Amino acid sequence: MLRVENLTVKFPSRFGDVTAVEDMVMSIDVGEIHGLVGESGAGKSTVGAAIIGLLQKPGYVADGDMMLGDTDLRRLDRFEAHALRGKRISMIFQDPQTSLNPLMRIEDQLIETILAHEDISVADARTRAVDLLDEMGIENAAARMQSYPHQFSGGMRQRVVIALALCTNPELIIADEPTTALDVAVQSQVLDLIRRLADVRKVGFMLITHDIGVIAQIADTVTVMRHGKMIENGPTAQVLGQPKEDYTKQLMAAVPPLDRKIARFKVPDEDGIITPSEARGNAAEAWLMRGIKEDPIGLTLDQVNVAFPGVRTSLWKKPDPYVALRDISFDVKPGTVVGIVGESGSGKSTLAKTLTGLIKPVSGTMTMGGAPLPGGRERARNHPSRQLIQMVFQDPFSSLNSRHRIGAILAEPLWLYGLETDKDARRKLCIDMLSLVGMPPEAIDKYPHQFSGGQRQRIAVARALLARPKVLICDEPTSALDVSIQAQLLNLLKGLQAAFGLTVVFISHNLSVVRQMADDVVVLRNGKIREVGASETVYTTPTADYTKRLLALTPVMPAAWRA
Amino acid sequence: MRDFIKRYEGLYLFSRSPAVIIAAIVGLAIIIGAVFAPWIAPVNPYDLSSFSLMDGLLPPVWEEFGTERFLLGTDDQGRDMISSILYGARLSLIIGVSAMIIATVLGVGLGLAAGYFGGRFDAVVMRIADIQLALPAILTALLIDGIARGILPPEVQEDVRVAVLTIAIALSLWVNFARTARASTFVQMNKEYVQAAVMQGQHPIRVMFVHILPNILGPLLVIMTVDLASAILLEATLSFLGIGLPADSPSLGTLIRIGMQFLLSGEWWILWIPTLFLVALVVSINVVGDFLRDVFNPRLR
Amino acid sequence: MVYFIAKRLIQSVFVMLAVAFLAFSLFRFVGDPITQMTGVETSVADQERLREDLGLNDPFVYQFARFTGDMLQGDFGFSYRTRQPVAEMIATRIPATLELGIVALLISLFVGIPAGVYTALRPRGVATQAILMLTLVGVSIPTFVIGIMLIFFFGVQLGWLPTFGRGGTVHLGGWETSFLTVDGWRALILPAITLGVYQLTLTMRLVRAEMMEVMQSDYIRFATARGVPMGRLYFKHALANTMVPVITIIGLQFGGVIAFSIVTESVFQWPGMGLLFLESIRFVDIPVMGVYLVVIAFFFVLVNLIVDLLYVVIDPRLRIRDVS
Amino acid sequence: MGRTFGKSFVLGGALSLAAISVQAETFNWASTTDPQTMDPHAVNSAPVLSFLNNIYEGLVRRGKDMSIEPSLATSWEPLEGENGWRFNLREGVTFADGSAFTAADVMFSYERASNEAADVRSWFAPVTDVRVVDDFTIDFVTSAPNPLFPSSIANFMILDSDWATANDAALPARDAENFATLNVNGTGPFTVASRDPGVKTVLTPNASWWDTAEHNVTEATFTPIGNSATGLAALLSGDIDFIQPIPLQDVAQVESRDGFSVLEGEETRVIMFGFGHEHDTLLYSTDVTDVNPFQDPRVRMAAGHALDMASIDRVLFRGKIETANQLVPAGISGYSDANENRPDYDPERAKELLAEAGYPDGFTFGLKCTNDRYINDEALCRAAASMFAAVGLNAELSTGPVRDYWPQLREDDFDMYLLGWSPGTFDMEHPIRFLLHSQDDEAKLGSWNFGNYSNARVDELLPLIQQEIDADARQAMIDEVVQITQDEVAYIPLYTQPLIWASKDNIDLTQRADNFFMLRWVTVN
Repeated sequence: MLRVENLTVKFPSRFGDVTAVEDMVMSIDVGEIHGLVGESGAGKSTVGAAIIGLLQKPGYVADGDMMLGDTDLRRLDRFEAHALRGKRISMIFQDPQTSLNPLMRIEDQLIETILAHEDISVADARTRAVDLLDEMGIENAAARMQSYPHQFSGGMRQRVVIALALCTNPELIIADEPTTALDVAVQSQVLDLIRRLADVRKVGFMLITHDIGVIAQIADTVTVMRHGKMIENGPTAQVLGQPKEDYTKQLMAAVPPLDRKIARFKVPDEDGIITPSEARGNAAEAWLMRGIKEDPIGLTLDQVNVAFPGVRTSLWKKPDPYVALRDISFDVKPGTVVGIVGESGSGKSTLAKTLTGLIKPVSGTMTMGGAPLPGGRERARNHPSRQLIQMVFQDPFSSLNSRHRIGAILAEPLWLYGLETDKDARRKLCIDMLSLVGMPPEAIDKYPHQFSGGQRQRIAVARALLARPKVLICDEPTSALDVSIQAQLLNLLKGLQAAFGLTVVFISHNLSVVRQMADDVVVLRNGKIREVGASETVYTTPTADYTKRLLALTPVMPAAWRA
Repeated sequence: MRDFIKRYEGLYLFSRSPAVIIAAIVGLAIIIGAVFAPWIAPVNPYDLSSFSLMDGLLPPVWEEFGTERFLLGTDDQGRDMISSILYGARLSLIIGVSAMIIATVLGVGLGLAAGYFGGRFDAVVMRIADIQLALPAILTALLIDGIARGILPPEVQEDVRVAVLTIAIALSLWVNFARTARASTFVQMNKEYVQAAVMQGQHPIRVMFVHILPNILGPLLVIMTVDLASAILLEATLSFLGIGLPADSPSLGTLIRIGMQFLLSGEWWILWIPTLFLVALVVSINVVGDFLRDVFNPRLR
Repeated sequence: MVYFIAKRLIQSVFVMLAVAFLAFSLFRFVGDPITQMTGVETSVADQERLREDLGLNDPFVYQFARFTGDMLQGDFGFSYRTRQPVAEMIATRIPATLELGIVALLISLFVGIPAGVYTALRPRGVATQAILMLTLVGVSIPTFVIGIMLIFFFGVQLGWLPTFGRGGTVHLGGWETSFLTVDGWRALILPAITLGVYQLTLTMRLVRAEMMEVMQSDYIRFATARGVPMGRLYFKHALANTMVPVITIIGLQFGGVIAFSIVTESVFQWPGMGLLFLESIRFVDIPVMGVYLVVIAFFFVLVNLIVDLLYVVIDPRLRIRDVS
Repeated sequence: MGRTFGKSFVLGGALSLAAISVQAETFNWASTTDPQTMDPHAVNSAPVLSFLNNIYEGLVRRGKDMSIEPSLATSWEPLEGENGWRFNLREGVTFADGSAFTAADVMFSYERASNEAADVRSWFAPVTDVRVVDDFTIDFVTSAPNPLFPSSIANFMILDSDWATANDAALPARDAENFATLNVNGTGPFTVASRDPGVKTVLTPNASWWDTAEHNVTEATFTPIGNSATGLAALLSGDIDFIQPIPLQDVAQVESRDGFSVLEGEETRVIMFGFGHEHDTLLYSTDVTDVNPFQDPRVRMAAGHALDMASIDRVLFRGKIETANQLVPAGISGYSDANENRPDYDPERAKELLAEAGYPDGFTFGLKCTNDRYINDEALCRAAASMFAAVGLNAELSTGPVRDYWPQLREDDFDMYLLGWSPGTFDMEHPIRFLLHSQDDEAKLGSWNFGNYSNARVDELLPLIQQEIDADARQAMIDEVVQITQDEVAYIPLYTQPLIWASKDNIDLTQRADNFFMLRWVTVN
């Protein structure tokens, strides 16, 4: 149905044209789900945008053919193209939170779309809309349809989005990371829905995602992309099962498995990442040893509760607080890694902030190595824990001050905690630390924006280590990274943890990743602990149903495919 | 990546927008002329002995009766227009720039703190801002001016005129900065690099000024240019309302006010040449401001 | 939402009081009203007695208490210059200023918003660049110069429009309006334009900026991907979403418009509050000045209250609680 | 039915024709300030008195040439045997509301105007007693012989006692308003049809006016227009028929357009520089701080010689001013023809004088000026300052609005200052009383003699002048005063302020030297 031949998309820039997609070839049949997989910057989304004709200015299709049935998409003028959108091709965006007009009722948005393409009465349009929402699994759609987007939960919203994309019965739907913003539970529901639509309604899907698990689960055929080029394509089982290309193999190797813990990922040296040079690495290593190796330190949380003031709605009565964490109690044994898993809103990050003293618990006690650990503002700026507990954040793009040089960022903890008073010594130490995390020494004089996400995350780790911490808190350190980069970072963290006997609290929504890191696991949901235990037991014989469900729903690849 | 590109992209875009280039040149020319007025200007218009009533109302050189001695003619005092304008532009800029700077320091300081500490402090600052907003620019200026007249002994009033105007204008501008700084600070507060700094136990002052401030400069810079323009205009307006600078040390605004008397009398140059300069100055500042806005907000391109 | 409004109200009162205080402190300083109230031949002794009569010799705090106290009871005092009750003087002037301000505002909206949308949708068009440049020049010329230029072009040279005043007005109850007579409208045009230019530019640029932002947003791209007709896309979807910030600024500015009408009114001899205020300054008519400031503050507060209500109307997220 | 309709229609037609034949002569005029009250006794300021002179009348009034002529009093003569005047009142005069005018009203008005609440009470300072002789005769008794008294009360306007008391306006409004601040009931040629303070005031002829009307105005509308450019625009666009005043520099423009004409005249106001005679040191000097050079007549004279009035006239005033040599212009009664010479422009002489006085290279001092009180006042001072500078008198010029000018002068906060003076009584005695006699608060003398110029002989002469009946003897004394003050350069008289009005060609009106605009002399052609 859709045939794309040597499609080439270019973006003019002041450095001349940048080729975003080159000689792309693919085809999608009726009712086929075609996965388009690749790491960030691979040009997946650009392909989708080119097909539906929504390339961001000033990008343009430089070459190639795009045929939808017998319509040549490149020959259409502005108006024909617009008329075709929705009618025959439609699109689903990543974030359901932002893809609906917040000021319009769902009903209006649906009806408006239907009427835009079909000459039927409003009443008919409404009935169709209702049926559609039913089909999407929204109870008493007729009533719910009157609501505004903000009145739906994320999953529901994505269903509405899909309904909107479907309401005009398009032949092809381009789904750009449709489940990335969703929790596993919702994700699997949405994936099922897509599968069903493909089978029942015979809609063709182009499923753009970076998550190989998702592809493996529902894609019939798959195209692997890198740097705007097609690496290989074909039936999913064949491409992912017996990959021909090295890149595909590496990709598969980097995917963390859910069902077992692997010591080290097999990853190629990413460009820019150097293997720690003995001299330098050791220097920093020795410096760290002096501070850390002896007596690692543990954490204990006892009956910790965290609540935020709710939104005030009356002059008189105080709003009921919103409880973020309820009766949290667990131990982090010295020198071990505790993984904390949970869906969004489970309170993972709140927990991290509480430990680091950004948030004050309303009740409960925290201790570090037996000594009480005050929370929030009560923790003095010069409290020892300020130094001993360091954190690695989720977003590598915002965790480093983009206006400061790497050198300044790294040196900050050194002088702040008076660990190294001499300026030159600080600089040298920073350079060594960089090489320890696998970064070249030149990096020290550059600005964060000159590095990739993975590199920044390494720098963030270096910054944390330079405080000579005993406890390292990692809040979703890899969730913004591509799998291969994620693999590298996980390797790094494992290495450092082993080397310096760091106590690590590793927070992630991704069970597979946590399994690779954690000795013990804490499963959070809605601010409550559902299950605690050694990760082996929790992963193999979960007791809480919630844990069971999570494990069941996480998309996995057939064991057979593993390289 | 983002602001690295931006820096060079700024230059790149600049090189490709003739309007901005022209504006920049014109603006710079006037500013330089103003700054070096004492060396450039033919005579010093503040020195009463330097001009004579005899030369009064001479037209620009290209008109009939115009002389090379006064290229742009003279006013009713026999004062050389070029000199008056250069010195006038100088005063206008001094007032505009210093008002803008005061407003920036005050507004950004309060805004940052409000955004950083939030809570009560924030509430208080914002209420003060409300009050300020409820007293629009002109009224604030009139108020300050009135108070100054009242509390200062007459003999010093002339000398502090500039200061009074500056403060009055600054007060009417700071809210802009405060609100923007506050809003951007709120955004930055959720950025992880700020949390990291706080978590490490760095001093609030350091977090505010070393970490946050550099990251919110963009929008502030835009406001600075826009407000510089409006400060200069406001000064002109106040002069029109008769609470500007005295006529013997005229700003551009005062010159225009004086010129208004000659609107119909045929001595057009006394009104229109200073007006032309003022407009040229303000337009070029605004154009540059616009340009910066686009640079700092790529989405507007 | 009730709470929302209630909170705003409380803040408003607070603002009003603060302004009243500022207004009053102004009283103390602007100059000596007595010399303005009396003729050349009046003896110093008589002046002193008058000063005593007016209570100008009382201590500051006492005077302020009296001022606010009276004001709260609706007694705004008497003008030093005309001896009239200030409340009445201001009241008769309010319609002129309000009508001027509102028309100026409407002009700025009805020209500014479409212009903003257009320039946002055709960012590189020649017309866009022209409009942007023109408006930029517009805001760079001092208001009073614009006013005089308009007067002399349309009033004197062409003789199309009156040069000053409100022209024909009609009394509706206590409200004197220009809206009901042709003369009234003709007299209104020039001042309204003069006053509106700045506002217009502001609105246009704001709408433009917001529009461009919104056009990048996911829901617009999604709507485009669904083939929602362009017209609806631009106005129903995009424009609606730009309105929240736009009305905020307009709200904040309206106070400014009212105040800036001082200049316009003095140029067009427009019998509004601004003109009264200027006269009062000239004659050090302290009570009038003070009340004027308070009234301005009141309008500011009022407009912003209205703006808050508009939010609620426009944005369902404020109207209906999240029930997911 | 049809018929009657027809008839009435015809009738209506006839009426409308008639209406057209007696054309309504509406007249719109503008001036810079609105009369702040309609109460003739509440405020003693030119805008108010000028305006109210169209509505109220005094016992005497001034003619087109400023001469005193009978008004509500048909005649007046000095009292026998005591000091004062008897006024014989005009009979058959009624106020606008129809009530008759009698001596009781004059008595009432006198009490009202001389009350503490009135701003005009100073007019009656010399009055010790007022007696109603009969309904149409009233005596004003004065402390001393007072030849000028009749002319000094030309602006003392008569209210209807019943009307005022009935509307409890028995006293002028001080802090709160009263009925008389907005409403009128005069005997004059016009009465107020509607008034919107600060916006517009509509006058209509008083049908029952006793005098024969020269004007043909059936409705006159007054609008204050503060901004001179706007005012001129209003005239040129035909929105108004007449405006007073217009800026000097616009005269050419107005004359150049056909359909408009300019009336130029001399006001009685003399603009002058005054000195801080009584200061022992200069307040604003940077170099001479131990003495006050202006106490030396030679220095004051030098200042006089430094001023090039010809250039000032040509450039600043477009040749429209008459230089002044004494504190009143020629033509005012008591003007001293014997002393018509003023210090001529002679920079060299000025430098010599300064050298003689011991300031060969001059000194700095402070010069105070208004910027919104007199025509071109600010420009004048800047010009003067640069001329002073040319001879070494370096003026530290500071200009400001009149609102805080008088207080500064009262606090003696000046070295030299600008002042304009218009003799309220149109007699030389007026400036002598206010400007030349040394300050004396009890006797309310020299109250505007800010620099406190003091000369025993002048002080001695003033009462004599006030009381002297014989014209020649009186003039002799005045001449002496002028002589003295000129020699001592008590002030530097500069020029008499020009009066410049503009109107449409089809308007005939009379410009009076006191800058009062009298509707009763307006004819619209």
